[in-house]
Amino acid sequence: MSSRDHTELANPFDRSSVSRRWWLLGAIVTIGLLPLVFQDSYWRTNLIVCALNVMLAIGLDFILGYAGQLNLGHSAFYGIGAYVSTLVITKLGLPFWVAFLCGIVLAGAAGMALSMFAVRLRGHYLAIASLGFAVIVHQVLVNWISLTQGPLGIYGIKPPPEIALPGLPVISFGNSANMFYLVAGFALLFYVLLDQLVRSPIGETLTAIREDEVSASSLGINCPAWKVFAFGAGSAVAGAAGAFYASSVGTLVPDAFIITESFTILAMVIVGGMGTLIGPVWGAILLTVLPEVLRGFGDLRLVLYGAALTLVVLFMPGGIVQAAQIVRAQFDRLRARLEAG
Amino acid sequence: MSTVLLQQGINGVVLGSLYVLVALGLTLIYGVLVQINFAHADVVTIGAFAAYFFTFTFGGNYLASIAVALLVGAILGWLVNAAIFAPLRERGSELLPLIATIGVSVLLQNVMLLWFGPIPYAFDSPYSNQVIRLWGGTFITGQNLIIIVVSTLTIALLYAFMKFTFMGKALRAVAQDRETAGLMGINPNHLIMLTFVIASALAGMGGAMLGPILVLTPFAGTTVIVKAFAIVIIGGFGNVEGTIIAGLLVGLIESYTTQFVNPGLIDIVVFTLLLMMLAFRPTGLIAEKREENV
Amino acid sequence: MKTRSAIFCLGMVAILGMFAVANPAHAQDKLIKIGGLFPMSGPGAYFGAQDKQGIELAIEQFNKAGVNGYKLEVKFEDSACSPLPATQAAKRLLEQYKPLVVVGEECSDATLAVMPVMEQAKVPLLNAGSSSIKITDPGNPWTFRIMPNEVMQGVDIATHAYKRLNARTAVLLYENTNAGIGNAKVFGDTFKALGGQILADIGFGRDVNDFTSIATRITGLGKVDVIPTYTLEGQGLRITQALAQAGVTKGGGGQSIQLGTIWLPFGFEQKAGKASLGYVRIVQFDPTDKREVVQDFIRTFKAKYNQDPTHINAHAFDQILLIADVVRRGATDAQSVRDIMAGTKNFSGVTGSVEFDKTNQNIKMDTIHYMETLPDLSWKALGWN
Amino acid sequence: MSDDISGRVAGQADGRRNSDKVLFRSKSLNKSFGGVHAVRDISLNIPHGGVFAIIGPNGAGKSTLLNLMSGLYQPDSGTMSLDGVDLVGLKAHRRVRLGLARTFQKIRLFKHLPVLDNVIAGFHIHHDIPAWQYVLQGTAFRRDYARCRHEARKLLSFVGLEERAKARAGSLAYGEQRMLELARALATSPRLLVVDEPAAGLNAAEVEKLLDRITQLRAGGMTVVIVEHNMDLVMKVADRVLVMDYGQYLFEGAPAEAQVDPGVVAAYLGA
Repeated sequence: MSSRDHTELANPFDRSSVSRRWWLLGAIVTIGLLPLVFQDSYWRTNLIVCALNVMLAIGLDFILGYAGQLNLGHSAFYGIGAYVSTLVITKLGLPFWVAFLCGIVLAGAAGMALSMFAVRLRGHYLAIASLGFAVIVHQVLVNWISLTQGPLGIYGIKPPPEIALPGLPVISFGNSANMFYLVAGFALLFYVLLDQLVRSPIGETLTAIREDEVSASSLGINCPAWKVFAFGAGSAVAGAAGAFYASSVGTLVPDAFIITESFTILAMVIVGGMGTLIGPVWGAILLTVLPEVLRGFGDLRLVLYGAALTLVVLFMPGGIVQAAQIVRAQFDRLRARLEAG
Repeated sequence: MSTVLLQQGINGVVLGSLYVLVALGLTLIYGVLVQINFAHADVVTIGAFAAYFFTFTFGGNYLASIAVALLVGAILGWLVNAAIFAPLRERGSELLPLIATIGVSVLLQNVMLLWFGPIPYAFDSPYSNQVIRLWGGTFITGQNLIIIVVSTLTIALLYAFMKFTFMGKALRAVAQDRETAGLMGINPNHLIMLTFVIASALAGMGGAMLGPILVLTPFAGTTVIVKAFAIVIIGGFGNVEGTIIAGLLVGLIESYTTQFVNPGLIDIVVFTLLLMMLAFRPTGLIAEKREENV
Repeated sequence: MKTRSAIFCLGMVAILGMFAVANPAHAQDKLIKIGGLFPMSGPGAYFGAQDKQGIELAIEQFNKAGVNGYKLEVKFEDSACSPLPATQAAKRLLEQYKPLVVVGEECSDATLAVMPVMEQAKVPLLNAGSSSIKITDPGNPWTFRIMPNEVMQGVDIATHAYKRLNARTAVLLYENTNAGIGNAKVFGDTFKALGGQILADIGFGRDVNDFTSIATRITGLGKVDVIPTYTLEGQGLRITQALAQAGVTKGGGGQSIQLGTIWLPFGFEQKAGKASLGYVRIVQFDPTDKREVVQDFIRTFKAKYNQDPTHINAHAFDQILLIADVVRRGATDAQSVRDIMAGTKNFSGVTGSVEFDKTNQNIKMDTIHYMETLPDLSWKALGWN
Repeated sequence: MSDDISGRVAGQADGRRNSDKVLFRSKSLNKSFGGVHAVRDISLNIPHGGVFAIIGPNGAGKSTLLNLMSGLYQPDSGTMSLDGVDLVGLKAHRRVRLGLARTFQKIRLFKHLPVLDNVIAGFHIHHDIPAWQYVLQGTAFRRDYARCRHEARKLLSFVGLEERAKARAGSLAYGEQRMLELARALATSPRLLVVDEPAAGLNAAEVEKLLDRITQLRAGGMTVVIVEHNMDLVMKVADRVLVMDYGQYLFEGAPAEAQVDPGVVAAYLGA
């Protein structure tokens, strides 16, 4: 470890704004091509789930990796987004996009409320408080049957309404490719938004809070307010994911948002590389696709999953990003040696 | 009605004693290491399975199986510390060990699922269906009586150990201030290992006694652990007395919630209490004043 | 640090390498491919493990001789008892394995989520484990259910409780799941309509461990005639014991009778012991049934697995039995499996006979057998249907 | 006793005959922890400009006083004001906006962040661009971004760390970390800079360098408060000293007078 401390810090994904534009273009092209490569509805569903998980992971990373808030209850905001957006449509009869907004706003508000409530708490206290919050949200979804249908579930939730632009063919989201474009488009939008934020002084402020709150406040940083902001932003993104979950899966039951779901999201952030935004994206993709590919292993699947999570923490705590750094360093060294000799 | 209320009190105390056994381990670990161990739940489960196989496959005595589970728990504690916490300690992160133990927990649960299968084991001790009549029409089962007696004894022993032995005092010293342990001439790594072994032994033993009460599947421990976390917080992280009181409190809340509201709402009640506690008294039931040194 | 990362990389390579061998190709002639959607991981694996046993036994038997010149083949996917994993598993099965028919899921949520996927792919789904009424009401032309739904069971048992057991007061005990809530509600509604009284409505989560408090609460409710209980084996066992210990049920010297539908397996009474005395419940698999198909099943099951079959094993077995019957009657592709299955009449399986109505719900009530537990823990057939 | 002290302090302030010259003013500050009365009835007036030293033996309550000033603790009783603005009840981060900055006795850097980023974090209160610029990152944002980095590098070169801008702060040598903390505090552009035991753990050359920078800051018109238990150190730079012992006022005046004050001498010899 110590040998690395003296080296200059370099993030392989930290690029100038010009090359960031190329990366963005690459991401858009990739998103555009993916449903064409994966034609069957099974893989397209996986793509949508990937996009949902990317949203969840970057939202959690913003809270956890940047603001340093140990949030073990991310599934709660996911669930709030899903249920609020669905109930606003079914109970109030409002259009999807209004409901979508409500889902985001309420999930964000819940995140802010939890954060305000727990503003004095740090570290493990917050971890358990957020865990408790997730248990409460899940139990309310289970028990408030008159509103949420509880475990009886809500079925037949419709995909977002068709978009009919003049002069263009009607875009229907019953089509899995279009649904993927929608969800992935939003995932990309949220990614770019959060990325801009973390590259702005807000990112510096949040990392300062993560590193040392007392120091941060000695620099004029209003730590409680920024923590509330980070929590709100991260959970609002989870709320958006929840709204898309409901409209793409079509079925809602409270058990989709149990606390183990929080752990899964957490694993994505860690495996990808906490404290970088791109890491959790890769972590989400890997941990969504991996279990599907591992289906051939049957019962061994979750054993491998658990083992992988433990091993990553033990041997590669920076996750995929750290692995990429090491590979890059090795590559550079090799190239230097070749050029020299 | 008064019989019912009294009976619910007894039920609550039984449940609370069990929670205390599980939560005490978490508190001890937290006190010394300031780390959360999610795999604690699986030590409970494995303890229960160890007791089950000892009594049913090998025909052992149930009371002896409690000791076996204690041993199994102790070994597991040693393993978890050696494999996870010790290597991660240098990094000084709050989060990494926590996540590693979540990984270990998923791993253990699914290995157990492979070995033991998902069908619940019917683990009845010879005392499970023994009903002992008490005053005023109340009763307690033999198993529950064992739980109360063994828990009380264990807690008393632990207390005596912490108060009167050198190692125990050193443990408390480390819990309060890690630097002083070094002054006492004790290798803090040994102390941490000891803590893990004691904590996990408690969990294993808890498992052996929970087995005949729980629905024994590879996921049995997880049903208790989240509540154990709540208890640890309500009692004040790292505070042994607080944990005991909080454990009993949660047990009583459960039985009276069942009586007057609905068992489906237990989690909501317990965790709302937890959040209230954190908001208004974040140091737990028994406050410890700590001055931040800057 | 360097060696550690090398080990890690090696491990990753090994895992990736294993994928390559994990998915062998399936290509054989004259094969009826059956997809199996069952929870194989998590707590729901309780069902999946037993379903797998019954299905594999049936397939092994049919493949000795073949059916109409076809061999049966099954591929299982873990649907995890949850909507999203279930739809993913279903899609994966449909895309990659291309079955003619799919059997499963157990949990109603998962089944309901899978149904539209199956309909879109035009592949029939045969269910034997989900009791929610929504599965066949309004119904879906591609989904069949061979067990009675929650309404059929609930109305039937509530009526019998009122009329034959002269029960006037009841306490509902159920797990807070789709099936638990649904079943309890049907019982409650029917019982109240008949003039009975529900004294308490107690739902609990699957993580509740201590039922003594629930039993204690019931002791304070006065005279309780029946206690319909909807929960799985694990919690069911603890409830029955707790009720007896608190002196509520006959097993503990009380007056109340526990009622149950098909949730509990055969052998439950042996595990619960004396506490289960007087328990009246519906069994869909009656091992004392003298029909040859039942006795053959029990014998071969014991021979293969060295244990007694449960109703879940039996239901799973019946699903394959019915599919084989449909193939025998000439089905060769998904459409013909669906059409021929819909016309099933007088099919006789281990759990009873099958005839589908317009919503593809089995309307035969001979799958419902009422049993009472005697002091020697054996069953007495009540012959109510 | 307490009347006597406050009278004397007030008298001295009056002696300057211009209360506007007082930047920081406190009256009868008290703070206890449990049974320990860490700060007892401290009144002090820190004039504009110059170096003001608070000295005293270990455990004299200097750090607690400093924490009261910076807002980490709130006083049990008493008043405080910075340039006429009441500080009591004001949170630490609000006081920074009034122009109060501090360093820590036990170094509290953002250890895992690069050196430059540590300083940049200090510009938190000086980003004068509208919020939407953070997302869209237009010209104003880029100008602000460049300005912060430019100024941060200037501050790093002021403390002699420009070469280490990209290193992890935790990897710096101890003395360098102290200097970095100073640079970070300076990034907030304080009017009143409070440095807590800046020389602790530094070698002679580093102390020399530190004192030189403080002298430069004073020359630039900044008011600097040094909290220090080493009396010899502050003699060179301080214009005025307050000596505390057991949480109480012991002496206030010129450094040279303090050295010969019998009470001060006794306290130091006794300690």
